[in-house]
Amino acid sequence: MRVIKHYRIHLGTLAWILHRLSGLALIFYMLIHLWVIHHLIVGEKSFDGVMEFLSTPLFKFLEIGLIGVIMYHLFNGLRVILIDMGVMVEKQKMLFGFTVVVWLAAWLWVSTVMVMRFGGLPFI
Amino acid sequence: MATITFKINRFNPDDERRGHFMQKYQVEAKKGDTILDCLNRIKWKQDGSLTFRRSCRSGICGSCAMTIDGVNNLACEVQVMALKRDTITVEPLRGYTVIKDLVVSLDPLVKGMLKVKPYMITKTPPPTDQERLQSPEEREKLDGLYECILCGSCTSSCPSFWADKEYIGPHAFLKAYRFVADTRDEAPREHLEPLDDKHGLWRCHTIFNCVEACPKDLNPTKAISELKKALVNDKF
Amino acid sequence: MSTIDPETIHDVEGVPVHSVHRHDVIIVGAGLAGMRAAVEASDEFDVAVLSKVFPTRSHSGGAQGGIAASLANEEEDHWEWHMFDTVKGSDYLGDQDAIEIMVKEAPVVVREFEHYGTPFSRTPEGRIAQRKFGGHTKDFGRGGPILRACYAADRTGHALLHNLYEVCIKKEVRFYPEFYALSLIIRDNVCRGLVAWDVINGGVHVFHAKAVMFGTGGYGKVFEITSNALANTGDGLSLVLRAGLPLEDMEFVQFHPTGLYLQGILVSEAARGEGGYIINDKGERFMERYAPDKMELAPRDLVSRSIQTEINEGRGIGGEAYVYCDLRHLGEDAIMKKLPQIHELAWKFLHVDCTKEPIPIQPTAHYSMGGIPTNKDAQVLADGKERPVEGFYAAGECACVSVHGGNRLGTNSLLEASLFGRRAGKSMVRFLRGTREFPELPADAAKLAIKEIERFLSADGGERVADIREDLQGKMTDECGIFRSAEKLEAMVKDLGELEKRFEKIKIDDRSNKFNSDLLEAIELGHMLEFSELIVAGALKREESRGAHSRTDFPKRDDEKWLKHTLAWKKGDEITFDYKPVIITRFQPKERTY
Amino acid sequence: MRYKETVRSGGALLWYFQRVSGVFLAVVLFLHVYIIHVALKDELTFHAIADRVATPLWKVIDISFLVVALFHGLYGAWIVFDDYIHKPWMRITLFAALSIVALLALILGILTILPFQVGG
Repeated sequence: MRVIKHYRIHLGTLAWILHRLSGLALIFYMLIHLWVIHHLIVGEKSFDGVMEFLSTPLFKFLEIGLIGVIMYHLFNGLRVILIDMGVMVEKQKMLFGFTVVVWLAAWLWVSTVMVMRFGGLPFI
Repeated sequence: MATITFKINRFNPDDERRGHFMQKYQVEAKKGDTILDCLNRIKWKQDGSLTFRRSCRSGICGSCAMTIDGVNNLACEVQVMALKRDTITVEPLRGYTVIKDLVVSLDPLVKGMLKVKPYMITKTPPPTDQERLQSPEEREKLDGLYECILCGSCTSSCPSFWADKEYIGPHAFLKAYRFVADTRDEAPREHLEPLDDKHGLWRCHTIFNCVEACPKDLNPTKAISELKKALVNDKF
Repeated sequence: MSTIDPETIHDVEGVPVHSVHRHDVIIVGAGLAGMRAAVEASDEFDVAVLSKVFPTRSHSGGAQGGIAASLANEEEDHWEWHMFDTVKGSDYLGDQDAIEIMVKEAPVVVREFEHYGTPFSRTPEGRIAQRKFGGHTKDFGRGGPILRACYAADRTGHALLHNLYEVCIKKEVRFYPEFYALSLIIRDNVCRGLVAWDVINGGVHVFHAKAVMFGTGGYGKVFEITSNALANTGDGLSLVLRAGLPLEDMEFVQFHPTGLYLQGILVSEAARGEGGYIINDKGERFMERYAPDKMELAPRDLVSRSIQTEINEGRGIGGEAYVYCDLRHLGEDAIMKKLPQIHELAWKFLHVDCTKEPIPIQPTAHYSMGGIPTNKDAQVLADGKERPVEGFYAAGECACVSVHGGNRLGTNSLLEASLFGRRAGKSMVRFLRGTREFPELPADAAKLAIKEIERFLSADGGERVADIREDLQGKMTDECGIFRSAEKLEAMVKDLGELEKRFEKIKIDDRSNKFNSDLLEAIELGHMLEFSELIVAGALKREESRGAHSRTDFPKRDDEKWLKHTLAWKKGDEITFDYKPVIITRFQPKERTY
Repeated sequence: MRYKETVRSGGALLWYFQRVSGVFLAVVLFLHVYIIHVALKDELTFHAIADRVATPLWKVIDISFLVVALFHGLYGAWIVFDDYIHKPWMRITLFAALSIVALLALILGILTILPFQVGG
């Protein structure tokens, strides 16, 4: 028996799905990050070795993506908090648009700074 | 006049083996026709077995809520021409058990509502031969809350409800806040406390589907954020 | 509670024991009358409410403008004034003893609603706000329109209905939503319960009760253009008729002046109460020719006839069958604040923005004054006059007390439904306090109902139910509508005979038990054909024009011959008539001008 | 009485803390990134980091960052699972798994931060 599963994806649904996915992705990142910096206690050589490995262009590229994900989760999270506080509940679409603009602007700015100043350095 | 194809979800409980399937009907629609007018025309002229709920056809009884082109709405309130489509898909409300064709079981709707004590609770007796006083400003707080017609569109559009069938649901939250916000209600906590539940308020992820679906343009999410604030304040 | 011990009950032939339910009180209809009665009786007794739709889908919720009560919150008012207006509005056909009870108790009922939590609009002092409504005046008609209609924006019916549902939940009233009443069990003048069809699952159920109450609503659906819901097929009336009881004043059907063009959906009288104009093709406020004093706020029957006359004489907009209701001069703010629902309806159903354009309207069948004859305690009268049926009650639009007589005033309907619902509740409580035993349930109680269901489920003729219904509605509108004449009505009698013959040969497409709305529509059509005969026959007999009943061949009111209520029975194909006098206490009949 | 009500809570405080911790993380994350990538001029060497982590203030900040981030993340994950996983045994398994991951990550993190001493 087929169950009715169709429903149009509104902006709010999209924001929510992305929030969940970015959140789950960030948990993985956090665990990996912890594993990476735990090399600090293994010793200086070990840590600097890992850092060198992570300085390859591939990781620089991934890092820019990572910043996007973090910032989405951060700004959308702030949007949700605002709504929970009752701010702009009646203008949620406008608030969503606002959030997207801020998110993209911040992402672009940080990425540009990273690329310009340091040629993109790893902090994994 | 235009010929519109309706793709309608059919389900006959006496023929479970066949299950759900989409059936196509052609209807001649003119300007001013609503989806309900077209469904009636199909039922009355083409196929009497097509089953859906309907009553007032003026958007106040809440019978004919269904999923029209992927969005919940009242069939009697949607102008066919306004959709600007040759083919219109009509399905029963998502998330509820389908009884037949476009008719769903409203049990979860009632169950959710019953949880929030959906009636005014007073402790002091009302004045005799007089109404309780309530200023126009106090009364204005109920605007956007008491107009709910219990059509079920909001809860059926909510991903939290799709995931958890015991979720109390936005319609019940709106109802709860209608009493919490009423200056005459003397026990707001009795409406609030049932919301602090595993299947309660905290499952709302501010997705806004309920707001988009509400045919009466009410805003359950706003009520929910007020309720969340009230509950958290209550804990400190 | 609901399912009873098989030991204690006789078997009812053809109905499984688990489908026999026993409650002290069974109420059919979950509108204002039914639920108000349930609220009243449920403190002491086990009450169950049956409804063919989910309770809050009842058509009481469609009422918009208000509920009348001489609260005098906004300006001086007295129940005597309200009484005068109601009597005059009824064209002196209303029973004045009943009207007096209604207008006296009105403030109590309205305040009770407030105490239950109805979100009434408020005056600056915090009291229940009131507005003007057609036919309600100051000082026995000598003053201008009065602020008497208590309202919750323009959703008064909705607010009251949902509020009553909430109170019923609080009082743990048992609901049987989507159960469709099939027949009454009345033997030896004692009502013993009823038989109903479980719409969702299919199956005949027997409800065994000490008291049964009908709040089944009106019969506007026999007309083509109507403000009534699709569910308002007057089922309760023909169930009563089939039980061998009479119906009263069936020929009186109110046409509301302002229905949305073609849809018939109601544009509340509040639109005019707040100052809206009605204008014809020439841009005239033509009501000044028909009711120079009250203008648009004259009673409904008069305004409807005026509009219909304009349309018949070719002054409809562009010659079409509609005129305009113009709100634009009220200003956007006032419209959005006081009449938001009218704005919404006009927009959603006609795509008209009433802040910028006038709304196309035409008269629409709205309210049935006639119905089941009851006394002031809502007891159904076996002979239509005095002798009550033991344990059988009715209130609301399905009943005829008669407080509306030949024409109902706006906002008196919500009042009548809730007030006589409340009285029915109280009177059932009195009755039940003295009654310990359930009346005996006959073994063949469900026989007729089962036969009816079987007949329709196996119907395989060639006629579509919807075709017959459409013809009935069209003909009733043309031949038994706002303007009637012997010629038209006689044609209608013939048409009805033909429609009934066609009804013998119907087919239905859906043969399943579960949620079979095809079956229900067939049963409903049977009811409609049955009581339509009484409307037409009563209208043909009544050779005068009174209230909503307007005969072009007898344009004057005739108090000599017709100041009396029609009672009609149906035995086989025969319709028998009887009449009973109108009760006149305070106000002697006068000419009715506005 | 109040105590009892708090215990009965169906998630009000957890929900609230998820918001507060979110804001906290936003602030600390900014600090974290600023210090490491701007103030330290991205000389991400062992010594640079070791010097910073050795000060007690940074120890407190980093450990609270760790604790709050783990809570926020793993409770967030639990909210997601809570929506879709209804079989009791799967819920218990997932909850246990999340708890173990949280505990291990916490130990690993604290072990990473704690050993550094000023001048060490």
